[in-house]
Amino acid sequence: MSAAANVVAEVDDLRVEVGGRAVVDGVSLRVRAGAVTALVGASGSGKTTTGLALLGAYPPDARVTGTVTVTDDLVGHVPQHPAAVLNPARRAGALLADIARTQVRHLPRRERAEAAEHRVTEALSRAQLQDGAALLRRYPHQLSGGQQQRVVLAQALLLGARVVVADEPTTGQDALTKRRIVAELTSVVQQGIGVLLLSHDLDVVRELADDIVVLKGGRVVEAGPAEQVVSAPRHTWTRQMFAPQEGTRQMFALREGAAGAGPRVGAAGAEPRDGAAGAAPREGASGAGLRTGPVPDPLPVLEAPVPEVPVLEVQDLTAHHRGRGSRRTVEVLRNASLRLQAGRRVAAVGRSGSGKTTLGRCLAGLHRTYEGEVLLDGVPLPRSLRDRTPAQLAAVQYVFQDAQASFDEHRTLLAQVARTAIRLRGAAPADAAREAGELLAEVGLGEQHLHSRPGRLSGGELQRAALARALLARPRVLICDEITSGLDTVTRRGILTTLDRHLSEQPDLALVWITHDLSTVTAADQILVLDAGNTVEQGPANRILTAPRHPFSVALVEASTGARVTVAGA
Amino acid sequence: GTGSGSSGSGGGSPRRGGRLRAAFAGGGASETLDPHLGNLFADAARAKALYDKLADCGTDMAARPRLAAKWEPNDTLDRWRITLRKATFHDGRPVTAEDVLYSYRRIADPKKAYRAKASLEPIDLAASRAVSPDTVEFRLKRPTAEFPNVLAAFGAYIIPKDTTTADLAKPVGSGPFRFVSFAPGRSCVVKRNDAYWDGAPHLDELEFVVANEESARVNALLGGQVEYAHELNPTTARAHEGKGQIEIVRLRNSAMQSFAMKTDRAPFDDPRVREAFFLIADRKELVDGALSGAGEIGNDLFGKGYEYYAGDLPQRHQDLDRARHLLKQAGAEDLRITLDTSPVAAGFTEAAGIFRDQAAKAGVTVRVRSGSKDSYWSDILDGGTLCCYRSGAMPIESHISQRLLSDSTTNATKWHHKDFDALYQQAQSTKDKKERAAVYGRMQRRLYTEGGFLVWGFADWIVGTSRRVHGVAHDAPANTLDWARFDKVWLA
Amino acid sequence: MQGWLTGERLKCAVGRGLTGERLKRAARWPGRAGLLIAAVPLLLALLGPLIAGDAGPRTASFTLGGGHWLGTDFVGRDVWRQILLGGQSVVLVALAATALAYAIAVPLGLAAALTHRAWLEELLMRPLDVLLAIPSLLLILLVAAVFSPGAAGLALLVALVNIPDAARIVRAAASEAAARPAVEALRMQGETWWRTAVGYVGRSALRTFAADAGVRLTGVLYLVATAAFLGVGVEPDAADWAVMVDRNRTGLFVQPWAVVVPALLIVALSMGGNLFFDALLEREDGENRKPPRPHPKPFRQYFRYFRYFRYLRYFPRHTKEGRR
Amino acid sequence: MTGGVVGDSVGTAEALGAAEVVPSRTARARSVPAALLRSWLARRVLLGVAQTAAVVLLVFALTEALPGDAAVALAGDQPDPARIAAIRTELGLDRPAAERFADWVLGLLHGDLGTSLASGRPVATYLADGFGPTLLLAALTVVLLVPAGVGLGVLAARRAGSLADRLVSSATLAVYAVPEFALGVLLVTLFALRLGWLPPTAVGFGGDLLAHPAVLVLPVLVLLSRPVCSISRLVRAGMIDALRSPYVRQATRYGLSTARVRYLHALPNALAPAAQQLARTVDWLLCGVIVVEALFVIPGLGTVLMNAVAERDVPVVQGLAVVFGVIAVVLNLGADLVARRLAPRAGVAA
Ligand SMILES: Nc1ncnc2c1ncn2[C@@H]1O[C@H](COP(=O)(O)OP(=O)(O)OP(=O)(O)O)[C@@H](O)[C@H]1O
Ligand SMILES: Nc1ncnc2c1ncn2[C@@H]1O[C@H](COP(=O)(O)OP(=O)(O)OP(=O)(O)O)[C@@H](O)[C@H]1O
Ligand SMILES: [Mg+2]
Ligand SMILES: [Mg+2]
Repeated sequence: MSAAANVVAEVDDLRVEVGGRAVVDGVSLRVRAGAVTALVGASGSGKTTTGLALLGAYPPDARVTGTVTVTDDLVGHVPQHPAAVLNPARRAGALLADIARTQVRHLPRRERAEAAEHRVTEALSRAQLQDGAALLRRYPHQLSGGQQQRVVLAQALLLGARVVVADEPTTGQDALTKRRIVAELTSVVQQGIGVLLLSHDLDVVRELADDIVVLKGGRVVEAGPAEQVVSAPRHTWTRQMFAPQEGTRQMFALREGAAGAGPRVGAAGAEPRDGAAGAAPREGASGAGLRTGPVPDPLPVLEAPVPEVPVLEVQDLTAHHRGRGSRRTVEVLRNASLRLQAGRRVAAVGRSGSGKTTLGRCLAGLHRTYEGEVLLDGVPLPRSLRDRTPAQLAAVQYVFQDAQASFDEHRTLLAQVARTAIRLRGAAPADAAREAGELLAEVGLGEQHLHSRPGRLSGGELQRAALARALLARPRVLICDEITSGLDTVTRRGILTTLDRHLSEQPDLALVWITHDLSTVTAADQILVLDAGNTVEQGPANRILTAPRHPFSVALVEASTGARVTVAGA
Repeated sequence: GTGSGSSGSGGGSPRRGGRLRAAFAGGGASETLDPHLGNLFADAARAKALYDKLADCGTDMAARPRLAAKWEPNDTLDRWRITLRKATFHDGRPVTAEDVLYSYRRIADPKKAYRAKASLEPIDLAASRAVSPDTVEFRLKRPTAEFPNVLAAFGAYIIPKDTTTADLAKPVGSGPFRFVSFAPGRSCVVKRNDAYWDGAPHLDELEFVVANEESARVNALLGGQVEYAHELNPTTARAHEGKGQIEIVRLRNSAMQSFAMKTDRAPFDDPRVREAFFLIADRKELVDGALSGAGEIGNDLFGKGYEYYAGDLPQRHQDLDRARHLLKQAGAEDLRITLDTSPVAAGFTEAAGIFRDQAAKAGVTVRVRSGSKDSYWSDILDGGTLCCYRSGAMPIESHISQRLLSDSTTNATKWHHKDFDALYQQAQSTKDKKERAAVYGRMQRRLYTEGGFLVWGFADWIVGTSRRVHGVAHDAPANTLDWARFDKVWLA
Repeated sequence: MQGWLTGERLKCAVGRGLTGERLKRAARWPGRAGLLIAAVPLLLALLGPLIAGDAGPRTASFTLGGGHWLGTDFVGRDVWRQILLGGQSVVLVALAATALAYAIAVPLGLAAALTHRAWLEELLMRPLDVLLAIPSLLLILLVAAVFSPGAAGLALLVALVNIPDAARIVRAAASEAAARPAVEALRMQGETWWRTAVGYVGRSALRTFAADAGVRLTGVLYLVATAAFLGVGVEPDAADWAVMVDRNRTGLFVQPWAVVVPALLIVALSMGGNLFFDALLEREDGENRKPPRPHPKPFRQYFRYFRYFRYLRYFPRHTKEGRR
Repeated sequence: MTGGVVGDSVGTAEALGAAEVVPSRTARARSVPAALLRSWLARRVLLGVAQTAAVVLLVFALTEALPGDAAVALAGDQPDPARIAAIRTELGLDRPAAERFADWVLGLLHGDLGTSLASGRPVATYLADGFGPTLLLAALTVVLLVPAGVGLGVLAARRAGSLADRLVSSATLAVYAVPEFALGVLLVTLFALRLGWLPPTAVGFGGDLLAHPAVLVLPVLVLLSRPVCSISRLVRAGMIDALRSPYVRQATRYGLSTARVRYLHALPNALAPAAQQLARTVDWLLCGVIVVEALFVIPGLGTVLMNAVAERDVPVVQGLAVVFGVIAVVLNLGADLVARRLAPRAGVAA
């Protein structure tokens, strides 16, 4: 087999120009059967645009030149925002079932239903949706972000297309699931399918990619076999991107980023304490309070008395989903408790679907059906954000996991972001716009983005805009739900720096950090490990990351660091 | 183009057989076959097919004997002896004097409100009696020269003795057709009564179907679904007249069209204002506009062409100058007045609009107020000052007695004049027809000069028939004997 | 792998750039056409009264000729003059009534869609359902009998009759958008109810609102005419296109112009207006339009359609035609 | 680099002593929506009873408020006050309205709808006679309307802004803007009188329309003329957005048949407003197609209502109000169910 005969998709000198700006400029790449071509690059560098070209989709009003060739009319696609391709009016499994139907037409009519169901089940398990069949009967909005992503992945796997464009297929997954997905993708590729992988997750890229194409500002800066690009990057940008992870594996990215940022650097202030180990508190920081749910936990539950009133306190939060007018419920979060002092950061980690988003939404007033209390400065917060005063709204801000869906598609970015300052802080429109512009610039959104509508921004750009929108409220509690999932390492570092700066400039800002990326949680004061709605472990970051006790935490940390961890206290 | 034509009575010799379907506007699901309850033309036509009255109105509104073979008054005109002709009900029983008295007593039942009750008011039914099986003697409460009009009253049908209301669901009458079936608001089927005293009908069967919408009746007629369509619009008539598809029959002088002024209240309590209004009306414009030309202009008197009509009075014309002058005299310049109208009858709203514009030229501001059609007649009886008014064909005497006497029940012009009442009594006590005619003439002259009815026209009643239909009378105003008389009709 | 061969053969350049201007141009003509179509009735409505002149004498109803180039109407007036006079009330009353209905129905429907309190929604919507169950004719009859409303009263009444209907459609169209995360984000920003409801949710359902309002406007026209006949609002012989259509219909076969011309004007108004707004909305969200050029698909895709031949030929069910 | 690395050491639910968590959650997840729906339904049904009562009360009040009563209407153009008084006494109209209403309600509780003032026949026979033709017409119309309206809407939306779209939109709008009456007359003139293909009216066929299907063609066409436009316009509006949505593009991309994509994946997102409109249309079809009934002489409920109102036949009007109230409640409930089903996220917002 010659190299050419292997090619299942080819992009040659693609140039996509929108409004006079070349979003993609002369990109060429090939996807070979049985191989993975990874397209990496900074957020906004044109990855998604290139990937979509393989599907024959271009931005509206775009001027397109170049050649795109695909050998098959079917191309699997795992988009960056999986929620967008799930039909809100149909159950999550609708498209899956239909795809399976088209594949069993050759069978006798009687056998079709069973065969189709079998195919769907298989695709689900390959996409790591264990509880698949039940999840498929739900509507998309009843799935967690990671579950949505896996449903879409299952579609692509079921389709059996010879070309698959996977745009950040693992961002919403926890380390454990991610590993399995990666393994699954490997086996898929081995069956002779060509995958175009667009990802920021360099671990995944490293593991999967046969070829790597590095984009910067819409241009290819480097391309070649994976080993070569990873081990001997020629372009500075590539080096920058791949370099820091070597050795540290990104574990202390936040701390490193913060080190250069401001005086109130993480190491001292955010040094986690291990209550169980009885280490002396440093510089009087009492850290975040710690309580665990009813899950058996050998750890002592409470720390020494806390002098200051926590800015946010969650007591025995049990959240469930329900419809209108009924008492029947589905519990998705059980007895979660946490205390958050000003200036502290607490991270919530756990399996996809374990209730992290639900926790964040309960705090933010976006999820009302829970038992327990959420106190802001000791005062209970109204359950629904509709009942919160502007001050309360401003105090607790939430950055949505699905940034794209959280923007009004009809208004420009700046106009939307600036409203936060106007409404919640009473800023004059002009001041608000200026401030919003500055903040957006700080997170890396330039003039050309400010006056665009959300549909014209890349996934990472939207995530950053969503962060800016929340920050503009000058919140006291900022809940960030996977806000770095769509960012390349460099941009991510920049964002963490920005956050750090805000934390230092606003001493009363506390952070709830929901993530799958354990490398970003090292600077947290406290980590909450969730599994299937239970808090299985809760404690200082350092301790949990280095000496997790619960088997689940152990597995999680192992999966994300790739190293075995000794189980403390076990 | 009426009168002559193939569908006239002269259309060859009658042929026996066939089934004729006749479309009428009906009363919907509430229709009944009780002949004494009927209000609508459909009711009247059905009742006429199944039953007989003692007398009925001729084309000139003079009473013609029907079940009554003859009538004879005493000298004082307050006791009338009626001799019945030999006729049988559909079940074979003869029509007797007892049946007549039973029917009239039923109509006059004080606890009920049958339509002809008011018309039978002159009869003292307690004192009236059956002289013999075929002779009835009616005692009247006062002299009534025009008593045969009473016998011809709308709804005064003769039913067999002891008929209960429940029995009326399966009617037994003496009419030209026997009952077959009835579905309220939809259809009623009757078949030939071979034993009919006036000669058996030519048709085998007759079906009355209900179609309230005029265009539906026309379409059914044009499409051959019915052979007779009652009550068509003048425009429809114009569209199809002489086109050869269907025959258009115009029943002249069927409906008096007028404005009724309440003479007992301002501004119409001043005869000069009434006269001014007579002079404001451009009758030709009203007939052309509101009746689409299908009618004749009126001369402020009821019953053009009927018996006793004062045809010698000069035709009134529009005279705005004089009208303005009269109004000024009466101190009614810049008069503002409300004209009540309603879609209750064809031409009402149109006439109101046209008259409003005519009055404006004389400096009178008319505001047209359109009222509910269901309660219109009762609303305008006492309320308002000026309203649209209409009347079907009836003898002039009936018009006067029902509408223009102090104790009339439907005195819409509030015409209360003792001397006028006296003239009426005088006419009723006058046995000699000529003398009586003279009295009617005096009464009508009075109404012409200062009455409350501004009679601007007489509308044609338009009937459409299939070209196969013959024997339809062309000159019988609606509600007269020959109108909707299906026993004389045949299909070619 | 033989796939590439196919790919090679069908290799096809995206080549020529397709720009937005061409799309805009394509979208422009129907918009213009819509405007042109609607312009005739609008101009007549606007300028008609100025050039109508004095009423001539009446002649017989439903006649042609005699100086009346569109004939006479049901009461013998000049049809052309009535048409000149008859647009204003149509446009004004119908527009006012529709606008009023929407002005009330939109906040109501949006409030019902946006609230999370079941009782509030029931409170807002269930009473309207009661109104819905009563035939509008009965309502109008009553008002005609009890009050004697003028044109303004009529607009109110007709709006009232339309509110429950419109509110339900607004609610149905908005309920999906009202539950989107974007609304949650707006609430999180402390955005005002109006901006959230009208600015976002309403904007998202704008196309549906426009479609409904456009059709409703025409319905309102004739409701006004029916009401006129029952004695509500305008006079039963008023110069009003819808009233003309209604009242002159008896003469349809004698003097068709008295019906046809006003009916055509109403058709033009409704059609033109709707087409114009269609085009406007089209242009408005030009950026959501389809991508400029579909991806050049391999020719093989058309083979798919061969499977339909199966049905013609009564092939056995299990012919080999699985996708792969 | 397979899943073996993390393999079995992951703390599964079992390991956490929460073995029941997963299965029980799913089991309940399935039953919860059904339970919710049931309670929502229960509430709506209860409210529906209240609404019907409100409709009846309101209609009673409205008919009472109308000028004139059955006696006046019966008296017609002979409004002799004495006669009207006599009729009033005979019909029992001289009793206070509240008393009459209470009597009627009492009867209703025993399943007795009362008797007509005008004819003395039971109201139930009025409803039964009128309902047959009405239901037949409505059913036929809806059966044709749904595919026609939806199909045209989808056709127009498919290439929004194209010639086909403009043609479909213009044609439906134009037909909509022609009054029903004129359209009916035109159709009758053309197809019945000129071409002679179809009977012009149903006169003489009584209630037995099904035996003469030809008479139903024109009425159904006229009945279709307006709703086709309103429904297709609403479907078009929703479909344009739905067809451009990423999820529909995904379905297309994944090789589903065009029809399946359009009707099963895009349409559900466009249907909620059209479903409301459809409910209104069915309501209209069942409660008052007066023009069509009159034009084609079909004695349905609309005619019964018109006559009953004209005759101020309060018991009949009230009987109809019960029917209309129930119809409206059921239809609204149906439309709301569809809307809930099509926008499942609605209602979970905080
Ligand atoms: N429809 C559009 N109109 C105008 N500009 C666009 C459009 N779509 C994307 N862009 C711009 O093109 C650039 C590349 O976008 P793209 O989505 O391809 O980036 P990306 O590499 O996928 O980024 P990310 O990693 O953040 O998802 C971005 O700067 C974005 O703002
Ligand atoms: N409306 C709903 N009804 C029923 N179950 C729901 C609903 N919404 C979410 N869930 C379930 O609740 C669980 C928790 O969801 P949540 O979004 O909090 O997960 P998560 O931890 O944020 O996951 P991810 O990392 O994938 O985003 C998931 O299993 C999800 O399927
Ligand atoms: Mg992207
Ligand atoms: Mg989540």
